[in-house]
Amino acid sequence: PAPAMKTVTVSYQPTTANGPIYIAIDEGYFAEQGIDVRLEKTLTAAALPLLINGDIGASTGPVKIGLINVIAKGEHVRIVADKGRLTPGSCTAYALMVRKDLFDKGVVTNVADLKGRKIAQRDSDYDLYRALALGNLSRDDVEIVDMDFASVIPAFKNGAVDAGLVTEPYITQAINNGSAVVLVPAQDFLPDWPIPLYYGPALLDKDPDLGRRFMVAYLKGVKQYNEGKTERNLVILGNYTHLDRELLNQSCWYPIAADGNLPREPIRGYINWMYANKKITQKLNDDQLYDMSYVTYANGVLHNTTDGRQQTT
Amino acid sequence: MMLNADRVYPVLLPLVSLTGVLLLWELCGRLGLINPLFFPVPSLIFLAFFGMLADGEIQTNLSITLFRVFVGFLIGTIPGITIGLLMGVSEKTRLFLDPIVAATYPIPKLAIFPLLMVIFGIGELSKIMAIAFGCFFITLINAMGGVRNINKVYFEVAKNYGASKTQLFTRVVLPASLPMIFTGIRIALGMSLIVVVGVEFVSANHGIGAMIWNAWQTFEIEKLYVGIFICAILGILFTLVLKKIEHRTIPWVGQLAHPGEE
Amino acid sequence: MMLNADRVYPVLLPLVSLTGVLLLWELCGRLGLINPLFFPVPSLIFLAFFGMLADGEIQTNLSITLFRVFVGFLIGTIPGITIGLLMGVSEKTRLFLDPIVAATYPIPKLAIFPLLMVIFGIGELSKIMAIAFGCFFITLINAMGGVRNINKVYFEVAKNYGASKTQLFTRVVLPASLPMIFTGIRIALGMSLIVVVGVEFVSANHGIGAMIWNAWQTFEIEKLYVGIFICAILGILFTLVLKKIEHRTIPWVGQLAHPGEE
Amino acid sequence: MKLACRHISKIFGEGEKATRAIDDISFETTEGEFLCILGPSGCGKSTLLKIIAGLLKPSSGEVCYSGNNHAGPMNSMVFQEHGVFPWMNVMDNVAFGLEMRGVPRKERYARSLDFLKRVGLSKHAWRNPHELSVGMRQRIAIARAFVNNPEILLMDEPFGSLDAQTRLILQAELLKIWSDHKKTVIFVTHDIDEAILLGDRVLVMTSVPGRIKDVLSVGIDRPRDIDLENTPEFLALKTKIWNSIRLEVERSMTGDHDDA
Amino acid sequence: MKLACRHISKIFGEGEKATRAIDDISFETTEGEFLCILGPSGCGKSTLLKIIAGLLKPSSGEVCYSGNNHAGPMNSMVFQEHGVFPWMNVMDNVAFGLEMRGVPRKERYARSLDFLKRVGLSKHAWRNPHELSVGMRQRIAIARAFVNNPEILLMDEPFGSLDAQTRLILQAELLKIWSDHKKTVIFVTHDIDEAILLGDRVLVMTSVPGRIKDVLSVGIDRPRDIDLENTPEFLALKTKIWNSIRLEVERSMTGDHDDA
Ligand SMILES: Nc1ncnc2c1ncn2[C@@H]1O[C@H](COP(=O)(O)OP(=O)(O)OP(=O)(O)O)[C@@H](O)[C@H]1O
Ligand SMILES: Nc1ncnc2c1ncn2[C@@H]1O[C@H](COP(=O)(O)OP(=O)(O)OP(=O)(O)O)[C@@H](O)[C@H]1O
Ligand SMILES: [Mg+2]
Ligand SMILES: [Mg+2]
Repeated sequence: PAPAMKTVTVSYQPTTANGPIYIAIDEGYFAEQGIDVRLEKTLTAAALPLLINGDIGASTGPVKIGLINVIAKGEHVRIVADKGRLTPGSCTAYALMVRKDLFDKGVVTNVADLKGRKIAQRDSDYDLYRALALGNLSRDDVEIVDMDFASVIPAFKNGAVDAGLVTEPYITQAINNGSAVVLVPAQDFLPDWPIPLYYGPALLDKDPDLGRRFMVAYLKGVKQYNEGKTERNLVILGNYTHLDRELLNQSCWYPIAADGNLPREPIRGYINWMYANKKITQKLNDDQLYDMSYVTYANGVLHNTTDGRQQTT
Repeated sequence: MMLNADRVYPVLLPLVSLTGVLLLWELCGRLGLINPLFFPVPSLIFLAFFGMLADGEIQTNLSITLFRVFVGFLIGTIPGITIGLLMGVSEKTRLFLDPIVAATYPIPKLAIFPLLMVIFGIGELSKIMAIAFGCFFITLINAMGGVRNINKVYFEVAKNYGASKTQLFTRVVLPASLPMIFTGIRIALGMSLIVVVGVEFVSANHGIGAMIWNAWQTFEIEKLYVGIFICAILGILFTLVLKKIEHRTIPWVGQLAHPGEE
Repeated sequence: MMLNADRVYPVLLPLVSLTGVLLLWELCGRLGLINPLFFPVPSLIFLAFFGMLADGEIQTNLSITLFRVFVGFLIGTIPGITIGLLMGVSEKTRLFLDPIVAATYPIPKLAIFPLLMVIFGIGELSKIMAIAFGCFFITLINAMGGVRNINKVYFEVAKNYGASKTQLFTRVVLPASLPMIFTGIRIALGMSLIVVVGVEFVSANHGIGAMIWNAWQTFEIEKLYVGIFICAILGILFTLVLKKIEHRTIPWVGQLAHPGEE
Repeated sequence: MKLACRHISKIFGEGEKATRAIDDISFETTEGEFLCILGPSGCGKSTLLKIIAGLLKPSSGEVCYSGNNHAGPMNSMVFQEHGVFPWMNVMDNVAFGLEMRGVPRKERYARSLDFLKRVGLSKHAWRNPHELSVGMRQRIAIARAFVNNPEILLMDEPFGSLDAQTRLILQAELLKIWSDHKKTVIFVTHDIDEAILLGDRVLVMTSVPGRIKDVLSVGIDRPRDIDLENTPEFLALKTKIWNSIRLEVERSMTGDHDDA
Repeated sequence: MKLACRHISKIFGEGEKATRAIDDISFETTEGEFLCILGPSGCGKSTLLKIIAGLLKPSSGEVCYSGNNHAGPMNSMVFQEHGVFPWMNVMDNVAFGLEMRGVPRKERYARSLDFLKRVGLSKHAWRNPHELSVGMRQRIAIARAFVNNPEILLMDEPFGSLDAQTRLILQAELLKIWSDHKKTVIFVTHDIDEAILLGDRVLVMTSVPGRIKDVLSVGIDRPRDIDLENTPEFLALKTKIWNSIRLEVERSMTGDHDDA
């Protein structure tokens, strides 16, 4: 029996990183599950309060200190699935970039050369720490300039910064307009770093069943997303990111685990680092961070209904 | 000749200044004096503009933005003017409320936008309220200043002829403050555009601000400038309409506008 | 008794209203009427405040922010007032410049902040200029409105007594517009706080805005409110200082302030 | 309606800057009296009138009324600064008092038009005050007070900006209204002839701080004619008032020379 | 300094709302003449004066000067609205004209103080105008014009808010300044006595649109005394002017009754 339609609001930024969700919407996977997904573009900072408050059910984005603090305070927010990962050997969706002229002249060709240079970043202490470690540098060896991503390219162009942590689509833009090159891709200094999917109390507490159905649809989206830059996928991602075909084709799509499971080691390392640096006062254990019951359920359902899906399409 | 100039200048000078700026810009671009990567010439921007117009991209985004602006403007301006006038008239109200206004006005709405979303929910309301707050304080402070400028004798006349508080408000305080209220409205109208684009920039799928955000994402600099041009054009239109209304509403001030040039 | 009230109210009422708001908030928090996760009670905020004060975190950030505010405010306000008055006095200047003002004012600085960085570099200047723009337009529009409100007869007197353009400006137009200029300055001061925090929020290592941003990132909600409280306190202080200056500078307007309450 | 001022003083400002404007002024009017007030420029006439109207609080002393109305009677003031609202047309300015009392528009326009005719402005009923001359604005203020039909009329140099002939016509109107409705009128003027022509009594004030210097009964029968001005009793009174004020003016102007 | 107005007309507004304020006014002054202008309220006296001062452009006609200065002579106007700046203290208001001409502060204060004494305000030199009475503000405006020592003095009802005695003193001051420096004075007043006492000639205007109705030479020897007012020649002139204006006022007031 078809369940009544329920709305789940998902906070997001209109980037390629949320491909599975776009696909699951446009292909009707959510509708199959009786879910009407509303996408809400929000500041990363706003997503967490809205998640806690139950205004939104699910959210995405890298694990940050705020999440740790909120969970430590006892709020019911959990990582429930993988939604992209910096896989070694894969394409580059996040990188430490350096100005092209510096690179071409051989002034900066590896991380160690960054000593004393200006590096643009925004709330990426750990990322920077890991990147600089490749050249045996620490924060104090460089000059850090806080800057939002959109400003990085203008800053490269007029020589205001020498290097910076950059994500897609700005990586492709910077390469295309010749302002910067990739010095180290992020998968080299943050191997297997996950960008997960979170649930808040609206799903975890109020309607876990809705959460389970959401996960089924999501994983179907992941499956199609993992088919790569197919015509259909390009069209769908284009609808949501407003990026043109060419840029979409060039840019990196994060690989996502088909079963939604994600490695825990990188975040453990991050938590240890934060604890050591007194940025948090409490180490969370895995149970406080993850709730993998949803992907477990969805994987079970999906194996059972593979035939069913073929019938419906 | 004088009369001629009086008729011609109000149309001619604005045209000259606006086209002058655009031409200068175009020229600098063509001569390679400015970096086309960040400052494309106006002709290219207009080209992009018409392309986006043909797509219907502008129309949808503009209508969403305008809806937010008008609703937010009204929600902010009407209480802003009312409370501002009340604070101007009654010293006790002013002493009581002014510290609260002084304390809440400079709180940046952007920095507490997540809280606004918690209070007003996601969706339109939180965006509209951010605009409303922007307009509220500006019109309030200007309306309060307007009352302070009213010649004391008008209050004395009103009191002497037995005006009730409401009558004092509607027949004396409000009309007498209109010149400054209009100035406040002009600033608030611009502010509502600034705020709406700022809010859409950080959290909206549609609207001129979201359009600009997308342009940054894709680094389609012409599209970015189309967004900026739309703000500029709206600014000009709003100002023109406001001038017309002003001209009708406060003729006694208009006549003081051209000192020594008659 | 009347005299007593006149002396006591100006101190009492603001205190009552401010502490009243804080107490009400504390009470609602203690009674569990508001979510402490998003709206912590004032006592906790003050606790966090003193903690940050002891760390020196507030002092460094505040001094950086205040520096930006004052420089940006001055850079924006002085030309804003001057050009606004000139536009008020000379119809031709107004016709020429007003469209440009109307077009550039509503362009959201936040959305073009990357461009400001291209023009003014990434250091302090781009942040200061964003503040300056915010103040510039507000004071300009209010100063222009101030001139329009000047009684025609003052211009006639000035002309009749052979005032040069400069003299007309410094001895008549400027002082006569002061009431509205002060209103503009009040709005601009608040705006400069809003803009500086906004700018620091999106791109700065230090300053109150960066402090607020960090608080959001770590979700230390008390720290966030400390940032907001600092804005509020600055707003109150700025307003107080401005009132004092106003009181000295434009006594003839002050006396019109308490209609019918003497 | 009778009115009594008891020991009224007014000090403006505080501390060093304090100025005593009027000092211990006491007088009573009789029922329906026409009282004129004369005094040198800056002696506190306007201040006194505003205190009587309840627009200024005296620093000490009080204003009392006795009549059928205990809540303080309705008074209408013609302000020295006119106080014509620039945002209303002439008609609405004149009808202002009636509007405040809730008289329906049609009626208040009809009644106002009547008075606009009497002050010679009916042609300008729908114009805006800023398009009129100073004297025309003063007449708006006069019509506004007349049409309001108050129990007490307070007039602060109401005819100061009018030519002699218009002034005569309006004086006649004022006297007609006064005698028809037996109002109390307190009338500040600079013109001694006017004070004698109009007043039952003339109150002469000293230079600042204003005290009562003289109260003179006019005692000339009404209706009084302009030709009266050449009668001996008129001239005697005029000379008396003249000298009384001259002393005050001289005192203040000379005092001025000395102090400076 | 001689001054000539040639066919001056002024129309305010445009189209339907156009009002003709003055119509085809022509006259000439002789060297150092004292010309008084009388006319019903709203007839265009202030408009005419502002045109002469160069503050309003006439709709047609021109104002010509002949004298040693070809660029148009310096004139100082006493405005009917006073135009005292509230943001300057009394002293700076009076010294305004001198300041504009670059007279050093010390000198201009000394000269202004002299005139402040003459108008009886030296005690108030450092006060702010909003603390003064209407008549005191008017005296500031008068002192400001006097101290400026212009070639032409234009006075728009300068004594309108002053009591009779103060007015007399200032009339005497004015005559002294006029005869000492042989200035041209154009003096708008509502007071026929004043016009005859002061003027060489009296120009009577019709009601609006203002035209020249009569130009009368006073022809009474100077110095003229206030006792003059009872001489037959004075009375004859007064009656003549009186009737001339009365007709105009009646015409406009009656016209009003008819039109409305
Ligand atoms: N700005 C204006 N717009 C339209 N009409 C005007 C304007 N200024 C003056 N008028 C008209 O011009 C006429 C003459 O005005 P003016 O002020 O010169 O009169 P006046 O003789 O000085 O009167 P008063 O004795 O009352 O001062 C009046 O009828 C008035 O309505
Ligand atoms: N707001 C004020 N602050 C200080 N002093 C004031 C104020 N208002 C009036 N005065 C003083 O009070 C005195 C009386 O003023 P008022 O206006 O009553 O005089 P007046 O008799 O009406 O004069 P006039 O005939 O010139 O109108 C004046 O000396 C004036 O300086
Ligand atoms: Mg007075
Ligand atoms: Mg006049």
